[in-house]
Amino acid sequence: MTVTIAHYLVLAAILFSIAVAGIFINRKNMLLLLMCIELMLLAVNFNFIAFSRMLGDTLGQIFVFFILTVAAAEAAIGLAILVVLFRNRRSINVDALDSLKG
Amino acid sequence: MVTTVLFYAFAAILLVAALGVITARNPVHSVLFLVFAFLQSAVLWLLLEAEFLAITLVVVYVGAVMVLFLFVVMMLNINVEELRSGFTRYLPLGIGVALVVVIEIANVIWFRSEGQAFVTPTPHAADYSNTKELGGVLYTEHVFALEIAAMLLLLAIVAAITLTMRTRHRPGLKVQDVPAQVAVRAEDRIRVVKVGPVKE
Amino acid sequence: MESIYLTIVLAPLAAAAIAGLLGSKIGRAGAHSVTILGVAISFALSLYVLWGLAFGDAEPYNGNVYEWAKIGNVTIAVGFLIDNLTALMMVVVTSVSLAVHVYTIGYMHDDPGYQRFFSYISLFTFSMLMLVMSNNLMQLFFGWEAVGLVSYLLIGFWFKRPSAVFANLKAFLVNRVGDFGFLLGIATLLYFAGSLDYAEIFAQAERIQGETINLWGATAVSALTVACICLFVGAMGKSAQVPLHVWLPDSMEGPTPISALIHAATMVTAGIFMVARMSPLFELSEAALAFVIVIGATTAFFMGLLGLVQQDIKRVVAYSTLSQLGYMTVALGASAYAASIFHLMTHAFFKALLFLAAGSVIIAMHHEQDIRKMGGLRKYLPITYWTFVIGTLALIGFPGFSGFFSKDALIEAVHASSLPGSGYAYWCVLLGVFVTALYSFRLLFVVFHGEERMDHHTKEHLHETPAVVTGPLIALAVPSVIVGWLTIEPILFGGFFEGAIFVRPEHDVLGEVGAEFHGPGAFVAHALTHSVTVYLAAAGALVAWFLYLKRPEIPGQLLERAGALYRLLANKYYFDWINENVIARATRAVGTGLWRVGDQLLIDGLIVNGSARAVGAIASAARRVQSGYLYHYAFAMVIALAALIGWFALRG
Amino acid sequence: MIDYALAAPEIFMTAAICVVLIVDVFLRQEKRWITYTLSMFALVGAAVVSLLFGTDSVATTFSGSYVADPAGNALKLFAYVIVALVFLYSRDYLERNGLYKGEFFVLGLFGLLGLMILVSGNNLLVLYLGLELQALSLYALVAFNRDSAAAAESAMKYFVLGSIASGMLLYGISILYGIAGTIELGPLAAALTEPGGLTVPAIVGLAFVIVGVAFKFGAVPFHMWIPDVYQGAPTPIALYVGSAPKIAAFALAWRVLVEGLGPLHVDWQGMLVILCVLSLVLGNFLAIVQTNFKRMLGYSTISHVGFILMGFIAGTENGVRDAMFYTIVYVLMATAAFGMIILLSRRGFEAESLDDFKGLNQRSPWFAFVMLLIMFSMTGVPPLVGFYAKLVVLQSVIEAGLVWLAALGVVAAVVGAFYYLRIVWYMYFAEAKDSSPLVAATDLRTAISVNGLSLLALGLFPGYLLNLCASVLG
Repeated sequence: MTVTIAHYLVLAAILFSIAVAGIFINRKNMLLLLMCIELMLLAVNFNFIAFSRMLGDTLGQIFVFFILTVAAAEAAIGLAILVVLFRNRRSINVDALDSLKG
Repeated sequence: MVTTVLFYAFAAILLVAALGVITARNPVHSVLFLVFAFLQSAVLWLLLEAEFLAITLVVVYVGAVMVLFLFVVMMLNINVEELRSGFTRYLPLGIGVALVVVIEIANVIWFRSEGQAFVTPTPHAADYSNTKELGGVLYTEHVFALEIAAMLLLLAIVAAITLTMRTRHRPGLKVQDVPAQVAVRAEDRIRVVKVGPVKE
Repeated sequence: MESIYLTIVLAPLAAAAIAGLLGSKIGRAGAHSVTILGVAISFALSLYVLWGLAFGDAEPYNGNVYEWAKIGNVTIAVGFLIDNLTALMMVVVTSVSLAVHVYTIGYMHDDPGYQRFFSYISLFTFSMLMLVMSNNLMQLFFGWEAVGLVSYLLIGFWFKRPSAVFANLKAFLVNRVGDFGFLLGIATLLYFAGSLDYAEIFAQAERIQGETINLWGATAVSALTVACICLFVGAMGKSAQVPLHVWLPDSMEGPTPISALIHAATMVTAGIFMVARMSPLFELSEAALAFVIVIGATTAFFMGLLGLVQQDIKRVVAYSTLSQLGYMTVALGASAYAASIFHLMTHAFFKALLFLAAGSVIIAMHHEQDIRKMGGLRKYLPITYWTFVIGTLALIGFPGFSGFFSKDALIEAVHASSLPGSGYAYWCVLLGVFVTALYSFRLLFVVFHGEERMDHHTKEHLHETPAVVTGPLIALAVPSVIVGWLTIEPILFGGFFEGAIFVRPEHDVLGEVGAEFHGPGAFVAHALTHSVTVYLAAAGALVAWFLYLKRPEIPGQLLERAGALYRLLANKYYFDWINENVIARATRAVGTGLWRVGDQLLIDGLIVNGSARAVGAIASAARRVQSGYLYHYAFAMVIALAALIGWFALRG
Repeated sequence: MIDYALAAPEIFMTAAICVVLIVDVFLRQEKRWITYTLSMFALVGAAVVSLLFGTDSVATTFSGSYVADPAGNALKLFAYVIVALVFLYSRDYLERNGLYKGEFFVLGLFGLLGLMILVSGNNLLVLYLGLELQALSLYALVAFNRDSAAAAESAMKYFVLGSIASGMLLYGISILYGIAGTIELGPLAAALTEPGGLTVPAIVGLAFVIVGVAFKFGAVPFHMWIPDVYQGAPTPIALYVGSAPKIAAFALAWRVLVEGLGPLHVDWQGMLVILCVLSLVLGNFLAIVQTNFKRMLGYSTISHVGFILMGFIAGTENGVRDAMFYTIVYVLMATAAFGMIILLSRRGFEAESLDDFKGLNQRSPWFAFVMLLIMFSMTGVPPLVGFYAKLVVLQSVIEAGLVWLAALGVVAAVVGAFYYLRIVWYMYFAEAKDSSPLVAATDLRTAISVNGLSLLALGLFPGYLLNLCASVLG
């Protein structure tokens, strides 16, 4: 049994779901949310690279190249916001983040 | 056959690592699991003949972004005890929803796509250079996107500095005054003193 | 001519803008001068327009002034349709408005919101003119909403009173119900006629009658009937017909000039005007006419009954307004549109007069409105008293007064009608005459005659109100007396509304009445010899005299014999108690029962408060979803995604 | 051959951002007005460039990744005006609250650049990058007041949810790429007309893309960030978040759904109907129970988004035009409404509670009147332009045969009347909590007045704007 593109796609789907699940089973650590987002983008990258291989063109890989760039920028800003939040609240507990609601 | 074994092996490790990310109690462990997941991915990408990206992932991601994560984890020095506990109560719900999404997508990929849709083409020849090909289109076809990416990185720099650089300090503390620094002129720094002849 | 019409509309608007936005700069005198000037210009020009149409050789005008928008092939425009009907309404609106403007100088003298008030009533005049002068449904709707808005603003004018706040909310909500029907009616017409323009819709009326709409499965109903009933639901809201009348009595929380202008003379007649304007449509649907006549008759009689139990001077007049609006509606339903408009006109004058006179009493009594604390005011307020008497006589239909002509012609017309429901309507309006006289004279006697029941302090300061107050009273008293005599012949029987109002020959009840008409003098004589209405009114007045002046001790004796049930009522004051025993118990049960069950329980409780509570319940449930927790937010997104995929990708 | 002239506005804006950024470094706090003026000049300059280089026809460049068309040009010009208004309204407030920093303007211009790229993007990669450029600058802006815990909280929520949404959008894009083999909009539509038996995966991809679009709009159930961000962020930033990005959301939906995924119209119509209904219902009901004006505006946005979606649901040429019209009108109204909050705020005091509008008529009849215009326009009272906007979108769904949706829209508008008119009621019928006169700079007063009156003017002459929308969409 050979490995097809479909295998990679399912792998990416599982990875994506793990990332999504990670976001809402974790109720304490804000940092973990940022990591889950990284994981989610990794799943997307898998999709692109697999399709790129399937179609035999470089477009998908170029896309991944840019996603990596964006993800880095996103991580920088996300961590900066996290630092601001920590300075204001002395905590990065997700459960404590509920002053705005209703 | 070798690739099949490699795929399953690395895919399994990747998933374990990913699960490790979301279940580890200690944030440092989570980051390390994430690094591990990225390394597995890099190998799998090699199997997909995306060599350049595989290397980039290791060099840029693991080398820079993950270090940034680790840096923040260490800097905030969060009490691990406080973050303990909590998620097991919601685990069934999380697994349930994640399973629904996986089943939906997998169902589409396996059964709703007329079987042979997602085929794997023949491998490239040995002299194929992934880097060369990417480089060829990156600066021609996708130059507009590349320029936007440049602006994005500039934005990230500006934003990160805006949000985290503190300018207010305790009185008496020596701080940098950027406008004063950049507006400085030579005469502020150097005083030309006329020195008379030295008496012997 | 177009520029004249535009001036008529825009003069009050400009005045309202100046008084409202620059109020603090131009001061009190500036505010009332500019608004009075604006309305006076409109009034003079309206008279000129009416004169030209009635006596000159001016032709009716129908044209668009500005094309606002075009959607598909439907044009939304600002345009004027000026014919005799419109011109008459314009004169009524501007003349009453002018009188109210002058009167307000006195009534609102000490109020801190002086400029704001003038701005509002001028804005109201503008909106009302837009409504009556429109040549299309969209502009009509705009005017309709605008007058509603100003009414809403004015009912709550004294917003520091919680009751005023409640009243304006109630008015707003009840009118929304009516407006929803109105909008549905407009939409139905737009759908079937493909146009909003009156002329174009009327041209297709016959065809629309043939179209059907399926309601409740297979029951096909004529589209025209549906449209007409929907439009009339709108009229029921605005013209306060049962069961959408509940806001009007409460609207008396607004300042009295507003009660006179908006809630008696003009805005509440917008519904009547609209139905008359739509006569080419209503004429083709007997079902709609029957609906109109039954609603009108119910309002006319039963709302009059409620007037008997009220203790607030303005509320008595308000219930009388409801009853009179019912009369107008009955006439509409009987196809006697001209009689309805005629009554609308005379009523505008004498009801404005009654309200302003009541306001004069309220000023003199230092803003006391409870009639149990009045009495014997005749000698302190002679001008107010005599104008009030004139208004009352006009209201009950004393022979020769304006109300007599309009009401008698109206009752005759209903009598002549053979539409379904007209028999019921005839009895309602006939008995209504007795009730009207009874509550009118009760009010007159209790307020102006008999024992003086006010406290010492008030009594010492009692004196006639200033000229700005009594002036408008006298000005309105004149038309209240003579306008009927002068205009009955041309308006009802002279084909004044020819071309503006359409009546099918088989519905032409006024034609039948007109066959026996030989001048106003003969009309009076005929009524005295051939009709019971005058005697019914006289009987009502006599009963009132007997109970409230001649033998005011009767209630005390009756009280002793009454059971435990009525002792509670005795705690209030004895007027309620007399009403209880003089008017049969059943009547009272119907009267207050209607008020209690219909108004308070059903409409206030269930519809108004009930829907508000339902909204609150849904909202607070939805609020819990917005918990503030990030993982809930993310969870909602993922669930929605899974649902979208599941529903759209996997169901096939 | 790359035709740089077509992308002149973006090139100009990029250069302008760099200039503003560098000049700002040399300025002391008291000279900050230079940054403000320069930013304004950048906007004026961009407008001039857009007008000079604007085309009447559709042309692509950068190997098909950039498209210049009249509609894009019009949206950009409108965005300049809105961002200029945002800067103008904000200056006073920022100065008063110690937030007057060059970064505000730089980040604002970055967001605008993202919007411009998004408007002109012709392939999914450029659209994604434009979206991220704008989103990242917005995240940073929301957290801009570093000493506010609420701002940091809302920024964090916005960031996490936004990243999830963009991750989902990307996942969808990857599937579409895999099926069609292209990411350019035109060829994508062509490929999807005959997806070679991959219709079902295409719909899965579409569902993911819809999440991204709906999040950008703030349609239920992807709306959760809106009220929290509107409430938590400083008012000028809530103003920014609540205005210009709606243009971006419209552009994203228009480019991706209409131009790129047109062949899947039936499916995205169905999905949008669900989002539309939920937005109308939930947005309105939740707005009623709010006491914070900014939060209420957040929910009201959600219900307006329901109306914008109606235009897309119709899917016809007129439908897109109506959605564009509604978007423009809504952005004007939202800008004015937030401007009023800034006008009422003072040093250290945010006039964000509904109570702060009590008795406004006594304090300033003119601004009470302006606010009345804004609220009436949002309610949809004729002859204000908000009424007309509702009318055209309702018309377009009726034409699409969805009469029940139009009826729901009408009911939603009636429910909406409750909370908008409550403000009017407070202004005119309630006792002022503090009766101090309004203190605000003349330019702020003038701009808000013009902004408010424009709603009336556009309402009296709606044909011009509507025809403009129709003609630029071609």
